[in-house]
Amino acid sequence: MSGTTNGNATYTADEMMSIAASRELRGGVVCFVGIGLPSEAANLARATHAPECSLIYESGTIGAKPEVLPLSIGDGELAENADSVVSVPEIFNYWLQAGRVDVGFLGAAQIDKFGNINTTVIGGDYDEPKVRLPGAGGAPEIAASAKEVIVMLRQSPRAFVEKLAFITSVGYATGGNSREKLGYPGAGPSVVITDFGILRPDPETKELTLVGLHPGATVEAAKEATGWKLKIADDLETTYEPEEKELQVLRDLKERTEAARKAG
Amino acid sequence: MSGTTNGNATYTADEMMSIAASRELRGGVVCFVGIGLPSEAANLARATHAPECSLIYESGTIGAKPEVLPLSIGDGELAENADSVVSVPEIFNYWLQAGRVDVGFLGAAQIDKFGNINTTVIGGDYDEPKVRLPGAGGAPEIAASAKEVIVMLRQSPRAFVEKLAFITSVGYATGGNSREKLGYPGAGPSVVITDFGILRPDPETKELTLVGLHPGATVEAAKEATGWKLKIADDLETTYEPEEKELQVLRDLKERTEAARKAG
Amino acid sequence: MAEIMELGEAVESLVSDGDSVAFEGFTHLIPFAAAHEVIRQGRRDLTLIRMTPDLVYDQMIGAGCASKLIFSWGGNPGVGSLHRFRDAVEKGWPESIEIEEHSHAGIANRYVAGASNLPFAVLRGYVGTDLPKVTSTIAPITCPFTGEELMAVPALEPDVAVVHAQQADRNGNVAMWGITGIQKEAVFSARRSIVTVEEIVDEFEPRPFQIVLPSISLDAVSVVPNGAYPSYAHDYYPRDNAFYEAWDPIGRDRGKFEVWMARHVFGVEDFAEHLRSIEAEGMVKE
Amino acid sequence: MAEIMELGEAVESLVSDGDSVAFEGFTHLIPFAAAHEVIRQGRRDLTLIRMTPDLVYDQMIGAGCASKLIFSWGGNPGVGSLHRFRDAVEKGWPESIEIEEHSHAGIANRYVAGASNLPFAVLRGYVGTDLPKVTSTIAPITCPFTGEELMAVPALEPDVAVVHAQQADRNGNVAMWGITGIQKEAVFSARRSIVTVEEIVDEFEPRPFQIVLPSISLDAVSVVPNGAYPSYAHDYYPRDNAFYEAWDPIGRDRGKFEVWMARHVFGVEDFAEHLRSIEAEGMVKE
Repeated sequence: MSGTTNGNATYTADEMMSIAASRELRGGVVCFVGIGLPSEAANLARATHAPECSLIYESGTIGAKPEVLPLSIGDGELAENADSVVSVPEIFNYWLQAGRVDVGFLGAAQIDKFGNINTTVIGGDYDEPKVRLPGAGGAPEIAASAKEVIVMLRQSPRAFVEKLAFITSVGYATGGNSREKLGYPGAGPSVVITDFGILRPDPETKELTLVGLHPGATVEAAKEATGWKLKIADDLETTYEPEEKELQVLRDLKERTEAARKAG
Repeated sequence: MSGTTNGNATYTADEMMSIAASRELRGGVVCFVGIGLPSEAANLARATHAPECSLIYESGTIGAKPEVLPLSIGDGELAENADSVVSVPEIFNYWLQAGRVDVGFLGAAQIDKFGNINTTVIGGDYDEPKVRLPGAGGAPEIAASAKEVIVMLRQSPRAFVEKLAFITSVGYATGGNSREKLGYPGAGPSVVITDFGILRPDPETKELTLVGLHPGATVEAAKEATGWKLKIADDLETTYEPEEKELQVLRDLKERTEAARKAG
Repeated sequence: MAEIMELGEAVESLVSDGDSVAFEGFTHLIPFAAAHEVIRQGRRDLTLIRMTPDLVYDQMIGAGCASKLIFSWGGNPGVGSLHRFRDAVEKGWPESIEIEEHSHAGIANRYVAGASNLPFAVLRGYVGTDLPKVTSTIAPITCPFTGEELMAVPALEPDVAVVHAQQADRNGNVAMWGITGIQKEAVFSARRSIVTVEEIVDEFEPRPFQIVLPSISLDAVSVVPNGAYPSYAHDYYPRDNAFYEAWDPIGRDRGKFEVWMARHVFGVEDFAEHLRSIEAEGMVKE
Repeated sequence: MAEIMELGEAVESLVSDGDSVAFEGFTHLIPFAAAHEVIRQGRRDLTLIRMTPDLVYDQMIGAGCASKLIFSWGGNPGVGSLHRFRDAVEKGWPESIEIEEHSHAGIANRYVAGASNLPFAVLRGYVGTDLPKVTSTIAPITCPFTGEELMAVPALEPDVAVVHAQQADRNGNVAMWGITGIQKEAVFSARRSIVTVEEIVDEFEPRPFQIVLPSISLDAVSVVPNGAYPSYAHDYYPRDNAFYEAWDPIGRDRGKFEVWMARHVFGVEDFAEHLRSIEAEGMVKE
């Protein structure tokens, strides 16, 4: 997806994706944030409509208030103005597993139609993979224990696949009520935000269904970018275009981040 | 037992007991200290021949250096100059259970011939006891996991009993190699210090045997103060009398403690 | 997210008859003020949980708030017995009380399991002692990797945890330092929590071994100066050892206890008045 | 009790061929200096353990120190892949490396079990993922009280833990603050430990969220200023993001990697010389 124009400004599909994802974060929630796109969207939410949301990074920072986007889950920026900094076991046991996280915000390398995620290997088999990805990190337990999960990734046939090479983190397992049978406390992925639009699980089958299109995106293009036969909601909506303030805050944040990255 | 005189000064049997116990603590050891008599002896050791020993109290203070004797395991005095203060789970899991404690220093209400300890109930049965004691506290795991255990208590037929009303903390269980079968990491009580003398386990049977008498005490009196038929070592030794410095340091410590207790 | 509110309101809305409640504090920062408020509001049938029940549980048990006690060491530290506790256990006065007894390590790990949303914790202990004979919440468990046998204890998940701390900030984050014992685990294991604090500050200064309970982990924060008296608050006030000694003859006698409670707990509006009331009778050290 | 000694001596006496070694640090305080010393001393057949293996393990794996890696997330944070790690896993260069892969929560709890001298830890996780299919150190366990089924993971008990911290005092107590990750558990789970520090101070100042590793829990403390470079030391120096980016093309190419290692790691005496050496080629940010 490339850029689009609204009344005020041109914006890119990536910007639309981050803004759409940030809108999913309600004020006051406790959000466990993955690095990269999720961190961008969560901090955009904090700087716009959800200043009260509390960001947790797996390095142990609670109530992190970064001025620039962290490059890693352990940047000093995260500890600087945090409400608390605790050990890694404490974050995973006393916070995540304990059910204190309202929203888990994840990225992914691959996702399937039931919102299961792969961040381990692609191609070949596990012992001799074509591509060795970084691995699980905090994702499996975020997917298991956060009350709900928001996933962000760019839509393409390589990323949205019929069958994952490896299930690193569980979404709705094989669909229907199969996740419930696994006994996880969290409800699973409530939404997947892409550069094309917004997917939500069907209430019954739990299959990810396109419920919203970003301005300029088409159903046909979204279908082509999906490795399975993508279901489309009857009442497909169109995402509100980025507001001027959203765009400005996002761009400021990215500029500050780039400047800090070069400087320090 | 009442007082006795040496060349320099009169001292009480309790003073002799504390001094004898303090001498058991070698320099440089990590010592997990119970409140009361053990704390008195451990701090006497630290103030005399073992300044390098590291005192741990179950409230979480590591390397505590109290100027006055704490009344409880959680006195502020213990945190003031400690090397570190950690949580209670950390003290029990990362320190005691992990095998980082060389010496556990315990008091007791009752002890049997195999060094098992009762601090729970006396008389009647558990549900309707004659005397309800404070309970286990940290003692069972100190007895289980400290590399060795030193026990201090005044000798009397009510305290040194043939059969405990309740086994709160395990010494040598039923003697012989029965402790080993329980799988505990620590070796068990290496010595019991009383106001009469010093008892150590027989290397084979593990039965506590009188190996030392304090000056002025007699074998007969010690036997009478014991609720089982007390074994006496062939080479029974006599405890060295308190040195002037030991007495002086002990009395200073107790005076400072009393003054602090009244003041604050 | 913690709401900053009056202690009376916090107890009213968060503690109910029949609840399991953990008032924690390891000699330091014992939440006396909150316990008095619970006594005054007449809560009944509570399951009291605490590693080291001391005077404050003696008072609650003697006042008839409790039907069960889960604990690991019950005494008046440095003084002797808890006579109200013993009277309830030994003679069933004012009513009989069920006890569930563990070691410190056992209770500590039960809180850790509760804080971690696990149904049980594992430890090396209890084997060969009489505790498993009298306490049903101890069970063997086998390591699936080594075959070793250890002991398991079930998670503690109190309905309410109550602790006292030195400071809160205006957002309801709480800072505590000195000996912080098991307080974090008690709060994290509980469904609801009340924290009383000495004062509210604009910003926390760094202190040695300070812990912070983030506002989002708490329900109510109430300001009660001297709220841990007669225990101590590190850097605020020392322990009043004289009070602990003075308690012994009061706690020893049912009549004296009832008179004292009527005058100094039931007969006052709040903890500030309690302190003035005992001070007037020479019980508070200058 | 920690002995304060030269890093070369600490590695010489405490790290042997075939050891399992955990160099921990969660982006912050990564012990680069100690890892370089291990590389320089030519250790082989190590089992490397780390939640977040990054550049420093890329260097060790590429240099042929490791026969096994136990980990939960391996990447160049903010940049991309670890090419030496991938080359070993995907193509067996310079030798094939066995991997044992967990989630962060799994490894964290394995360290906690090791630090607690327990054979295993319990957590809610792994169910429904493919990790149990490829990782044998995950097994179901049943709660003896509720009958619930959970997952167990075996304790990690490294032969050696290596971490970097800001300060030690003259007795060898170590202070660390900012993000302290899993370092305490790594040190406590290990049989032996080496801590490198930025400096030795007379007394620690209180810092927010500071932890102290008491001297009696450590074996060797070595002073290595900038010893965590190119990662950062909170309140000492920032992360050199440019280095992480510059590493990508070096790590991507076997030849470039070997030249770089020969020049900047094998070809220098110590970490101070390493820093001068890369600075001379414009790789250290001012």
